[in-house]
Amino acid sequence: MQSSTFSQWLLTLIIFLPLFGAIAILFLPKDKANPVKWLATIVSFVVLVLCVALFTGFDSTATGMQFDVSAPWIPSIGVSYHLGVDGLSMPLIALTGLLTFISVLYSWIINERPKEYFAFFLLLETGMMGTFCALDFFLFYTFWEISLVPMYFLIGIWGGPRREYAAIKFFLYTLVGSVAMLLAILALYFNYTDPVTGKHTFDILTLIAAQHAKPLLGLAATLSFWAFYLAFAIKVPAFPFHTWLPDAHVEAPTAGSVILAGVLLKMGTYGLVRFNLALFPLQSAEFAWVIALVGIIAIIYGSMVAMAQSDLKKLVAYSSVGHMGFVMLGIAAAAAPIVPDSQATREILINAKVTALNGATLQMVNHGLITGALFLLVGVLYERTHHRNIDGFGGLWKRVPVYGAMLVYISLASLGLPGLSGFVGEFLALLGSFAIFKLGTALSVIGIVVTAAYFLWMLQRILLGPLNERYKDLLDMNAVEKWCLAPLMLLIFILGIYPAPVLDPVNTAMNHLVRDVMGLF
Amino acid sequence: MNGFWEQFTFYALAVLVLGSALMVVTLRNIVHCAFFLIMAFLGVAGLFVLLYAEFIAGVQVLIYVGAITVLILFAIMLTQKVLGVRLKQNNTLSPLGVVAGVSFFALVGAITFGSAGNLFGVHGEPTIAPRITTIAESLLGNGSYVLPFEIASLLLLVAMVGAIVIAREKDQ
Amino acid sequence: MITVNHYVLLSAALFAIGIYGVVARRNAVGVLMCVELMLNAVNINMIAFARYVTPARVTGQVFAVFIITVAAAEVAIGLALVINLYRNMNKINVDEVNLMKW
Amino acid sequence: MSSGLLEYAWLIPVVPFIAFLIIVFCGHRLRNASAYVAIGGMAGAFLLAFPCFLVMARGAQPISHNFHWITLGNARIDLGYQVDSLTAVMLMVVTFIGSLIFIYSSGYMEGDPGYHRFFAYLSLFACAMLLLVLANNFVMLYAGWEGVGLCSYLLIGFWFEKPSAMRAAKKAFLVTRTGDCGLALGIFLLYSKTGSVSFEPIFSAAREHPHEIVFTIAALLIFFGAVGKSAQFPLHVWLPDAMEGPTPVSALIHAATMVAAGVYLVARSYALFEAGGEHSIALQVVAWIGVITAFMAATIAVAQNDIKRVLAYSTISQLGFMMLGLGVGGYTAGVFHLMTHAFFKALLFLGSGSVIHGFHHEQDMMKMGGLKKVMPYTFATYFIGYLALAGVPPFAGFWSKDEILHHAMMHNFPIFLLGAAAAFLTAFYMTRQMCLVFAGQQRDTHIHAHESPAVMTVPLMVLALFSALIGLVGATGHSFHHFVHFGEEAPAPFSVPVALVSLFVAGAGIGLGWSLYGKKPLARPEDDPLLRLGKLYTFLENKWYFDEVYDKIVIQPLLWITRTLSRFDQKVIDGAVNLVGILTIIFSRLHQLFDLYIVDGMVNLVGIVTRKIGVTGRYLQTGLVQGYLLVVYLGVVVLVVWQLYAAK
Repeated sequence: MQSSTFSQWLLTLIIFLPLFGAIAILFLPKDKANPVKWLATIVSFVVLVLCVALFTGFDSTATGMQFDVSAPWIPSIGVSYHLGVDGLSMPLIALTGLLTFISVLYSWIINERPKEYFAFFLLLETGMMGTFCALDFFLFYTFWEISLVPMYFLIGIWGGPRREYAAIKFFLYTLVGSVAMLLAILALYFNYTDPVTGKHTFDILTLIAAQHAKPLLGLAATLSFWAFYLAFAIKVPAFPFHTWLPDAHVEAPTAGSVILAGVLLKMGTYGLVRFNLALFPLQSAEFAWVIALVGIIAIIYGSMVAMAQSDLKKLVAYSSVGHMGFVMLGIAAAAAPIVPDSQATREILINAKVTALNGATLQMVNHGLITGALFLLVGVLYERTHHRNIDGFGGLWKRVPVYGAMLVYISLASLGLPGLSGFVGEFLALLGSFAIFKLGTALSVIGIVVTAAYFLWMLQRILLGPLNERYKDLLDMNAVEKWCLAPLMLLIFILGIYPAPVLDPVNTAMNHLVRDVMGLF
Repeated sequence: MNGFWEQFTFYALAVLVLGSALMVVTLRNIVHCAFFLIMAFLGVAGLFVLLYAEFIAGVQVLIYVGAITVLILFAIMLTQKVLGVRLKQNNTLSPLGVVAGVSFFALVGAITFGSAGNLFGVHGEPTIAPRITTIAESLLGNGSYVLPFEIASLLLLVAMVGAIVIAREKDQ
Repeated sequence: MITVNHYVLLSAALFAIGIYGVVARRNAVGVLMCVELMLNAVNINMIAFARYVTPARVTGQVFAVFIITVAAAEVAIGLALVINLYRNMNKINVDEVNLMKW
Repeated sequence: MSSGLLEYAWLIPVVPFIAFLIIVFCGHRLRNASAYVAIGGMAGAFLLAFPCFLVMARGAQPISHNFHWITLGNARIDLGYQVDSLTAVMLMVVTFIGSLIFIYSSGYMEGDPGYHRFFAYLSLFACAMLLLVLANNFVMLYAGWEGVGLCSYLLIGFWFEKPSAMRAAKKAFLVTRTGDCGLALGIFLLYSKTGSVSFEPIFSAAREHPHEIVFTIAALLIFFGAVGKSAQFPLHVWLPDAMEGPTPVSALIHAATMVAAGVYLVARSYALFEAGGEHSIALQVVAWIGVITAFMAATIAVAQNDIKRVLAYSTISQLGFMMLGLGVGGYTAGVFHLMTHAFFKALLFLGSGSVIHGFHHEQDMMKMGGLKKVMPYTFATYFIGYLALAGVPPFAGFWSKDEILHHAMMHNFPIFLLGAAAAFLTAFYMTRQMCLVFAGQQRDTHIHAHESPAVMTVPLMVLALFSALIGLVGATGHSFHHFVHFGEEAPAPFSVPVALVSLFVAGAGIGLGWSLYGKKPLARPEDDPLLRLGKLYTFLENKWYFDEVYDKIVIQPLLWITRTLSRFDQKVIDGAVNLVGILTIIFSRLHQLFDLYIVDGMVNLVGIVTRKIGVTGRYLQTGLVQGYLLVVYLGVVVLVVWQLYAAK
């Protein structure tokens, strides 16, 4: 059991330790890379340990926020320093800690301006952690934007040939959504007045409760809903706002891609669940079909487009679009209005909604693990061959068996093979969604087949067939690379077999959300 | 003094004053101008005598003729290097100067004659002849101009010092 | 009979000539001389009014004394300036001293 | 033996999995010893499964054990395993045949550089297959289902340097996965109806509400999955290509076990199929698909010259028979055929593997001939397998096929006719194969054939023994039927007229085959009497042009769509984004111009006017003091005049 002081400070530590690490890095000498790398590795490892402490100290049966901290910050405008985690954010925080540590470890190969690189990386971690922990809109928005800036520089400085274009596209695109969200936050802010003090507040929990007691109405509510949706849909990225993703991924450095795909995309879906569903259940129900449609299109469209890619990173990027489509579909199913009929009772349908959300959340975590690992593998290959053209390889498995086995393993996880974690999330999301959207879910199954097709085709062109003579001296994975991937692979396997450790808290939170928060409307 | 002589003296002095003044403003040689200026001052002093202001006339002669003109002559000498004798002494504004002078005269004339010879309601010649003691009393007596007088003396002192400072050669 | 009007007109004429001189002369010393003429014109007026308007109190004469004093001071300063000007710029024609021209 | 043994049934898949892990992590050090690990794992599984089978055979109650997996909403999702008679049969088939094939493989794969990799895959396959069989819920079944698909993919593509092998592997995985999606949708549908994924609640719900259309739809969706996995029409195209894999793989996965999983699935979910009654749409569909598959594959098998391809199509055909049996209400018959077929088809495949091995990896039957003398053991065992498949009593195939035909006749006469035709063709093409391979003289004399080592022939003999005798289990006393049908009494399966008919068609097929190929063995490939069929032969040889049609209507359009969508994504969607960007830039340029010329212009205008005024007005600053004086004078004059005249 954690002492109370420790649990009070845990989230603050998780968020700000990387920030202090980043500041400390700035004071290190510029010409020596190793102290910087050691410091970044140690800091991110400590954060990872803290995340594990959070994970183990989390009570997965309790609803509501845990480890919460609340202190007034700018009381005159109702801003408070309010942090807390529930079953939705806790797994994502743990994922962030893990992926950041692995990315930092992998980034030891970075030798160009390492000081700035690692400082940005740790700053990025602060932003991501804060986004998931914040329970105050002001705080949330601050962290949301903080996470944007280091990523912009990571892509823009350490990226590929078209890095400026990609970085600016990434930044502006996200910013457009953020601004829309800011307006919606202000709408909520001014809609609520504390009956006692007569003040407005940015506190998220208070605002959610207020939306229940005295909701925004009419056009204002619809517009706010869409504003939130826009911000998060761009981040996810949901069709048709997804085109920044392939560019950003292709240009980003490997570790940047890992974090981008593994964590930043989750901020979008996290927001959809946390804010759109909880704050606007009526609007969510009204427009659930739109979200579902977007999800289904993303699944089919993303996988179809991925199939046509010849750049390995683009392929993985578009596969992300497809995989996040499952998350969108799950969220849509949870949002949708339910009509009990003779075919299905209300209880089954509500359970199905929770199932869909569970699947969506699990899919977020799994996608983070799997796609993170995939990007690492792509990076490993790129590091050795300096190109990513799928057709330019061939028969590598014979030459690099460990790499081949890992790529096959991760690809299979990504295409949803049972026993590996990708399957559980996808399966649960579809299982729940099917009860709500029968035809749509049935259609999205096409995406599963196509996903399998392009992954197998990719494997075939890279690993199988006769060995391309250019790569007869290709080196297999070195120790660092193996140890970067090993924890991911292990987790993929464990969560594939027994997802309960992650799913239990998620289920508690989602059950609470669907029954107690959305159900009140 | 009877009327004829008075009139004769007045007109003679007027011609002297105005003629000399015209010479002052028109001659090219600045030294000649200075001498004509002396003539004009003397004429004005004569007019003062005609107006029973002997004290002032004396002052006029002493200060204007004796001091100021000498001062001017010194200045002319000091700046002699650039005093070409045949230099053009009028600038481009001289026509405007003529206009200004004539218009002033016309204006004053118009006022004077417009009042039908009754300017300030003065009629005839006063009978009292002022005495020098009256001036002394006005200047230095009780309820008089003692303060302005003292200030004027101070002004002179200041002007003298100032002139010395301004005209002094800077020692570098 | 000589009335005050005669003196006024005479002084006006002298003043007018002074105006012309002040405006038209190039030589700075000349300008000063014309200023003296104008002051004399004023003095004539002063004395004439003292004679015709306030013969008992001779206020005009008192003022004439002040004017003469001031004129002396003015000339002293003016000539000092002219000499300074000459020394610094080697010229005393006022239309040539045009540092303040646009 | 107590039924307590059943409690340890969950260990059965675990043992091969442990073997898999050992080989994966230590395989490069174990080298050839990895075969022993794998065989040990499989044999261990067999040793665990065998008592279970015996216990069940003695009439023990089926058991089912659950453990809490996850909670969804307020509903617990439990996973678990069950052992009932159907499971017990499948366990026996898988572990027993599996063990034999593992042993056989250790000889067949001798010297292959991927030796330990091969056994790792095989062990993983065994684990997945056993998981599939033991599952008491759809989630685990699906996991095993996909798992065997994966292993099939890996094993078909085992020689991945061969482009044809890797293409075949990919094809197999994708085609079966298409079917799997149907299964997944079926599971989703059942969950949305019952809120559960376990067999028991779902099946009892189906029994309680037999006329709900949901169950029929679910049954059809699940059947679609079975169609993919069991290579039924129209998703059968992957199985013949799968013969690119090593022959033991073909025997184990693509003949005996994995492809039978579809049949097992239909048998397992029979409650759903039955929900609409004995003539339910679902069962009709199953029967028709089965018989079409059986007939079509049989016709194709006739015209193949590759020894393994003949067997592959034969497998498809026999799987069709099983489906047919299930579809016409012959539940027991279908499962029975599954079991017998597993034995004799494994035997035939291993036999063909022995032939190929001895014939230096040449698979063209037209080059063979007269191998009877060189490979006596192979020939003898192969011959038993042949008789069993052709349906000659008392060998295994006769009994099960006869039962199926019997059910078909009672049920639906057109189906019976097609089935009988397929049986006739089966006998014919098998005779053709026997004669081409073993009779006459070797046609390609460059190859020096030899008999295979004992490690390969011994499993053949064991299998031959079972192929010969296992049919009798069903023939005598109906104990098998009683056993697999959950204790319910099946209708009497044996009738003399049907037996005569099936005997007759088998005899006719064999006779035709003998007269064409046996009496006078072919001397040259060009003498094949089938060539006289002309266009029909070409049609059959090209497998009814299925691959070409799929290529035209599925693959090429799909590729076209993906390319088009990709271009669409790049040009239209990304184009739109970039267009917005460009428009914004243009707009901002316009703004800039506006700002520069209008807004800033105003400011500058004020400046310019001021400056102009100044420029103009500075000419007043002549520097001529007298000019200023004049102005002062002018002002004085104006004031005076104003004072005198205007201000009065």
